[in-house]
Amino acid sequence: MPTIDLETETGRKEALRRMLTIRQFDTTAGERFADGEIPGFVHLYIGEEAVGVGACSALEDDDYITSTHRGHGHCIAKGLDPKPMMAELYGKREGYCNGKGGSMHIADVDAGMLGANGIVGAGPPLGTGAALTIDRKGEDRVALSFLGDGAVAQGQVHSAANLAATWDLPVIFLVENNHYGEGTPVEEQHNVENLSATAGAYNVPGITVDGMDITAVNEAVTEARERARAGDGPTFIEAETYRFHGHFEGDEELYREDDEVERWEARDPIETFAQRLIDRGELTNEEYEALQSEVETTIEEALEYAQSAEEPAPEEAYDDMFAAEVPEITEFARRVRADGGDPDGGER
Amino acid sequence: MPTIDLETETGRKEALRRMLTIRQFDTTAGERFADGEIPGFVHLYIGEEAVGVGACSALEDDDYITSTHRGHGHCIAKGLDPKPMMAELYGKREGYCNGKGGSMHIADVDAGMLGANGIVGAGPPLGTGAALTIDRKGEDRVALSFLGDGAVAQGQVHSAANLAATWDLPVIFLVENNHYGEGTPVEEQHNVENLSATAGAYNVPGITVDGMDITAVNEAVTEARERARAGDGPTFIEAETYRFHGHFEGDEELYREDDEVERWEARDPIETFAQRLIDRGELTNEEYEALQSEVETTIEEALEYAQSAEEPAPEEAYDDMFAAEVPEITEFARRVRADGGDPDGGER
Amino acid sequence: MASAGLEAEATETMTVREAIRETLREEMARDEDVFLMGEDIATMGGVLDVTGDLHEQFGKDRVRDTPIGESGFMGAATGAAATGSRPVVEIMFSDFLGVAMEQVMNQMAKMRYMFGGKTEMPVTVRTTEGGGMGAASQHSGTVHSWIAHFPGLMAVAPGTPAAAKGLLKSAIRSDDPVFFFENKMIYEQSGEVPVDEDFTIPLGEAHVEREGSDVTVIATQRLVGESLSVADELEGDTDVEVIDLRSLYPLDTDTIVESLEKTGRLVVADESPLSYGTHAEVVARAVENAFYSLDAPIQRVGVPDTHMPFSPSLEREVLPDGAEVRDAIERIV
Amino acid sequence: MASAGLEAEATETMTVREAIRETLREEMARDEDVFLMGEDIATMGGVLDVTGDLHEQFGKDRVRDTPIGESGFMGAATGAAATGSRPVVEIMFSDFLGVAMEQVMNQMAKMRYMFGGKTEMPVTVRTTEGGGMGAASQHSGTVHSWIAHFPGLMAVAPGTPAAAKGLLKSAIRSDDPVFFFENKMIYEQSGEVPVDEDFTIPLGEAHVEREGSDVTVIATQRLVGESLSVADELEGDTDVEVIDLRSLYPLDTDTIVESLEKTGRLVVADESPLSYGTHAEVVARAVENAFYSLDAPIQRVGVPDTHMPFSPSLEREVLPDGAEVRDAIERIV
Ligand SMILES: Cc1ncc(C[n+]2csc(CCOP(=O)(O)OP(=O)(O)O)c2C)c(N)n1
Ligand SMILES: Cc1ncc(C[n+]2csc(CCOP(=O)(O)OP(=O)(O)O)c2C)c(N)n1
Ligand SMILES: [Mg+2]
Ligand SMILES: [Mg+2]
Repeated sequence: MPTIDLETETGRKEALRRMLTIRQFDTTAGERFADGEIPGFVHLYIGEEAVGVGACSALEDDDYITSTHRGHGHCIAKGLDPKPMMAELYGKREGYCNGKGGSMHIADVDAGMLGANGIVGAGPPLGTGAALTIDRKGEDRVALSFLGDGAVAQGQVHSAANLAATWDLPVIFLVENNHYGEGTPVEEQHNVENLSATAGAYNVPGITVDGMDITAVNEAVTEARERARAGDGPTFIEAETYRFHGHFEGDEELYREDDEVERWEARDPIETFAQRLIDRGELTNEEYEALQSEVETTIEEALEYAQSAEEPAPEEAYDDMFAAEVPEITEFARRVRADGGDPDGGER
Repeated sequence: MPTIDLETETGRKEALRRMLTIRQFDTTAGERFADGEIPGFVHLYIGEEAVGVGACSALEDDDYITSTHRGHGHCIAKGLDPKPMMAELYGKREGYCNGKGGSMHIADVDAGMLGANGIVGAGPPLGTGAALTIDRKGEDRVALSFLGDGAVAQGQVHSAANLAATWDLPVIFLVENNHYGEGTPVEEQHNVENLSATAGAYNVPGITVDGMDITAVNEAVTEARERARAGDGPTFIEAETYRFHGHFEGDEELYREDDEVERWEARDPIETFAQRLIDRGELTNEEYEALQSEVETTIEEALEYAQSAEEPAPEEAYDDMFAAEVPEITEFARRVRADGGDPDGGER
Repeated sequence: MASAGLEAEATETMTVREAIRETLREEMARDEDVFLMGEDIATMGGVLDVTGDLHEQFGKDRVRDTPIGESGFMGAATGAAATGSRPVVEIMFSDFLGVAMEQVMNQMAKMRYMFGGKTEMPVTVRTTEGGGMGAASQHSGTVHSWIAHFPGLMAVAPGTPAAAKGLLKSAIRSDDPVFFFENKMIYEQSGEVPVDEDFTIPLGEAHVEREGSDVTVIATQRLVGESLSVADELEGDTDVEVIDLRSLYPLDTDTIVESLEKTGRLVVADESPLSYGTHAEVVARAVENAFYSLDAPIQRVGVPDTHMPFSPSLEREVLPDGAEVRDAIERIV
Repeated sequence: MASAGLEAEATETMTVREAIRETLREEMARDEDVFLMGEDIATMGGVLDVTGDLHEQFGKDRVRDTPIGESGFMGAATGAAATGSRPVVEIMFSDFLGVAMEQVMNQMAKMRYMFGGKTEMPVTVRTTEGGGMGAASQHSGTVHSWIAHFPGLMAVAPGTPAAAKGLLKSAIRSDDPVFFFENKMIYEQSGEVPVDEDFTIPLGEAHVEREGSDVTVIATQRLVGESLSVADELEGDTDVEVIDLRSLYPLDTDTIVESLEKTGRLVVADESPLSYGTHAEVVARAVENAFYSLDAPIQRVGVPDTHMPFSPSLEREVLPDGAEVRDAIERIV
C-alpha cells in the first residue's frame, strides 16, 4: 500500500496537506533564519512540493529515501514530524539528530529517511546501498534517491547508477530539475535537453515528467517502484520544477530574471492541485482554508516546540562519534572540560 | 596533416609497421617479464594494435593523448621511441621517466603523450584538461583519451565527459572495449549493449566501430578530430577489440574460454590489415616479411639498449618530487644516506 | 621580488577576503595563463564572496563557473596545468576535496615524479576550512593535515591578510601544486598588507608575529589572531611568542627550533582534529631538532577528534579558541 | 570472546594471506549479514589472491565482483551498512581510496555523528599498502595515516598473521567503520595463529612482541618483523623492546607510555611518508604522556616524503627497512 494513495479522495487531501505543510514549514524556517534565530544554512523546498510529495506518496512506509541539502520537503513527504524537524533546525536536543545535524542532515533511519545530505551527489550511492541490502535480504521494499539537476554532473552518481543498473537493484533515481545549481543555470552545467537522457548510458528507463504536477510525479514513481520490486532494476526520472526562493536564504538571485520566477510561480504546484480538487468538487474553498489554517497551527506548534526545546549540553559534543568507546575522545573531552587538567607528561 | 595518412600507400605501410612494432615490443616485454627481468606489472596490448595505431594515425603530431595502464601500444602509435620505452620498463635511467615510472607511467609530454596511467578512469579528466588549455589558448590541436571498457564505470570519466560536452572542448574519448576489466566480463560491469550509449548522457556523438579494423578506427577518429577542431566538442567512440594475452602477464585466465580467444585471434588486426594490403597489391609477402624482420631488429636493439642501460643511482630517488627545493626531502635524504647522521635533538 | 618582512613597505588595510581577491586580480592581470575555475565563482562571485567581481573584469573564460563535478574539474585543472596553463581551482568547502582526491593524490601530486621530473604542475587549489558558521559536519572540516601529509603537494594556511597575499602569490607563481587553505572565520579580519604587486612570502617560512621568551605558541589560521590576543592578556605575567606557521608543507623547522631554544615551552594551536594532526608534526620536528631545549610537555590545542556538530553550543565546545590556548600555556609555565 | 594473549591457546601455522582468508570465511559462515564486495575478488580470487576460493563456498552473491567504480561501490557499502548489512569492501590498492574518499570521509565517517548517534556503520574496508613489488607510485602508497587522522574512522594494520586474524575479526564485528590495511610484502609471512573462531584482538591495543629495556621500537606491518630481526641481531649489545602498534586509531597510548617509562628511548618505524605520518602521532603521544621519561630525541623511520619510484634500486632506497631501524637505534643508545 502506498503511503498516500492518490487514487482516493482522502489520499489526495492528505497529499495536499503534506504539500501545504512543507510550504508552511519552509516559509517559517526562512523567516526564522532571516531573523537570525536559525543558524547555519537553510535551503528551502518552496515551489518543489509536488515532487517530494508525489514521489513519497508512491512509496510504502518502509521504503527508503536518500535526500539532498534541500531536504525539508522530502522529510515531511516521508512522514517525518515537523516538531523534531524544526527543533533540529534550531540545533536543539529534541531534534531528529539531537542538534548535531541541523537542516542539512535531518535523518530518521527507522522511518526509512536516510538523511538529508550536504554533499551534492552523495545520495544515489547510498540509495544504491540500501537497495543492495534489500536485494540481498530479499525484502519487499525499494529505495529512492532524490538528486538535483546539478548533482547529475557528479561522478559518483554515475558510478552508482552503473552499479544499480548492472545489478538490477531496486532503486529509483529522481532528479529534481529546478533549473539551477546554486546560481548556475542547468544549461551551463549540462549539454542535454533533458537529464533523463542519462538513463540511456545505463540502459534503464528514463522519463521526464512535469514536476509541478503531483499526479505526474506520483505515476512515474509508482511505475518505477513496480519495476524495482519486480527485479527489473532502477529507473531514472527527471521532474521539471523550480525553486521559488533563492538557493539559500539570503541569496540575491542575480542569476535569474523576475519574470522567469513569476512564470513558474503561476504554476504553483499546491495551488494548481488544490484548484483541481476544487474543480472536481472534492474540496471546497472553506475546506481548503481550514486545511491551511490547520497546517499553520501544526507549524506554529512545531516552532514553539523548537524554540522552547533544550540546547544540548556542551559535553554532548563528544557523544556519538563511535558505537564503541574511544579513549582519545574521552581523554580530549576530559582535558577540555577540566580546563586543561594536569600537564601530564608522566611523573617528573 | 595526420601523423600517418592512411589514404596513402606509404601511410598504410607505416601504420602496419607501427602495429608490428607494438606486437613485437609487447611480445618481448612479456617474455622478459616472465623471465623475471622486468619488475612490477606489465599489461600487454597484443590484439588491440589497430585501435591505438588507427587512432593516433588520425591525430597530428602535436595533439595530446592520455593513456591507460595498458599503454605501450599508445606510446608506439604516438611515435615514441622503443628504446627509452624498453629502458623504462627495465627501470633504467635512460627510460622516458628515468626509471621512476615503469610500464604504467611512460610519458613524453613534449611528444603529446601525457602518460600511461595506473588509475583506471583517470585519463579522461586529464585529456579534458589538455583540451581546456587548447581551447583557452586558441591552439589548433586536440586531445584524445583512451580508456578501457571497465573505466566507463568510473565516476570521474562521466564528470569529465559532462564538462567537456558542456564546454565544447576539443577532446575525443576512445573506449577500448576488449570485453574484460581484469577477469570481469563487460556484461558484469555494465548494463548496456554498446558503451557508445554513454554519449547520449552528454548529447555528443557516440559511435561503435570494429576495433580490429584499423581503417574503421582511423575514420571515426578523423571525423571526431574534425568536430573537435571545429569547436563542436567531444565524441565518444567505442572500439570493439580483444586482448590476446591475460590481463597482466601471469594471469591464469580462468574467466574466459579458449575458443573465445581463438575466435578473436582469427581476426588478428595485423594479419587482416597486411592481407588487405597484399590483396590490393600494395604489399608483397616478401616485403611483409622484410618489414617484420626490420621490426624485430628494432625491438632487439631496444632490448639491448634497455638491458645495457644504467641503473639510476639510489640518491636519484630524492629528485623530481617538486620543481622547488624542499628542505624535508633534502634532510631526509641526508639522514638516510649518511647512515643516520647525528642524533640531532639540538645541543645537549 | 620583495622579501617577507613587512617593515618599511607601503601598506594598505584590507581584510583577508580582499587580500585574496586582489591578489587573484593582480596575478590574472600579470599572467594570461592564470585562470580561475570553480563552482559559482563567476556570476555569484563565490558563495563566500571571495572571487566577487573578478568575472566582470576578466570574463567568464578566465573566471569559469564549472558544473558540480569536482573529480572532473580537478582532473581538468591537472591536465591543463600539465599542458601550459596555470589554473587556480576553488573547492567551495574543503570537505568536498573527497570528491576530487583521486586526481589530487594520484595525478596532480605524482605526475612530476612518475615522469622523472619531465613535467610541471603549476596549479593552485583554494578552499575554505573550519567551523564557526553552524555549517555542520560536511561544511566545516579542517583537512589540511592530510594534504600536508601527502607527498608531492604543498600546503599553506594564512593567519593574516598579509600572509594571505604573500602566500597566494607564491602559490600561483609556483610550478608545484599548492593548496591554499582559507579559514572561513577570518575573511573579515583586517590588517596591513604590502601594496607591492610582487610581494611574495616564500612557501615554507613561518613568521614570528610577536616575540616572547617564556613560551612559544605556534598557531595557524584563526588561532593566530586568538593567540595574539591571549599573549596581550598575559603581558607582564607571561611573555608569549606567537608564530604564524603559515606553511604546513614545507614546514619551517628552523623557526620552530630557534624559538624553542629561547622559550623551551611549546603550545601548538591548529583547528585540525588532534590525532595525527598538524600539531603532531610540529611536535615531532621539535622533538627531533630541539629535544634538549624542551623544558615541559608540548601542549596541543585542536578539535578533539569529533566532526563539527551543528548546534552552536556544541560547535563552540569543540572549536579550539583563545581560552584553550591560554589554558595550555598556563599548564606549562 | 577470547583475550588478546596468545598464551596457552591452540594455534596453527599460517601466512598473513591465509589468516585473512580464513577469517573472512569464518565470519561469513558465522553471520549472514557479512558479505564481500570489490574488484575481481570472486572469479579471480583477488589480484593478490587474498579472497581466493571464497566465492566457491559462498557464491557470487556474498563475494561480489563489482564494476570498477570505487565511489559507487564504497557508497553502496555505506548505504548497505546503514540499513542492516555488514559489508567488507576490498579496495585493491590503497591508492585507489582517492576515488572513494568522498563517501568515506563525508558519509561513512560522519553519518553516525550527524544523525545524533541514530545509526550504526558496521563496514570494514580492506586494502593493500606499501612498496616492494615494483608497482610504482600509484600502486604502492601507504595511506593509513590520513585514514587514522580522519575523525569517525578506525584504522588497524597488522604486522603478524595472528594480528591479522584477531584484528580482522574485531573489525568485521565492530559497529563502526574500520579500515584494515594489509602490507602486500607480508602476505607470505607465516606465524602461529590461534584456532579459536572467536579469537579477537581489541581495536586500540598495541602488543609487545619482544620485551627489552634499552630502547623501544614501535613498528607497524612489515617493519614489525624487520625490527624483531634487528632486535635479535643486537641481542647482548642492546636490549630492544619491539611493539607491534597494530591499531592506528584508536592508538594505545598506555602501552607506549609503559614501555617508555622502562626504556626512555623510542624509534618509530612505519612505512608512511614521514611528514605528518603515523610516526608523528606516536611522538606526540609520547611527549604528552611520557615527557619526563624520555632520555633522547625520538627517531622516525619511514618513507622520506617521496612517492614510490618504479626502479628497484630506487624503491629500495626509499623503503624503510631493518637497517634503518638499526641505524636509528644506534643513533640514540
Ligand atoms: C560535492 C559538493 N559540491 C558542491 C556543493 C555546494 N553546493 C551546495 S548546493 C549546490 C547546488 C546544487 O544544485 P542541484 O543539485 O541542482 O540542487 P538544488 O540546490 O538546485 O536543489 C552546490 C554546488 C556541495 N554541497 N557538495
Ligand atoms: C581506480 C582503479 N581501480 C582499480 C584498478 C585495478 N585495475 C587495473 S586494470 C583494471 C581493469 C581495467 O579494465 P579496462 O578499463 O577494461 O581496461 P583493460 O585492462 O581491459 O585494458 C583494474 C580493475 C586500478 N588500476 N585503478
Ligand atoms: Mg538544481
Ligand atoms: Mg577492458
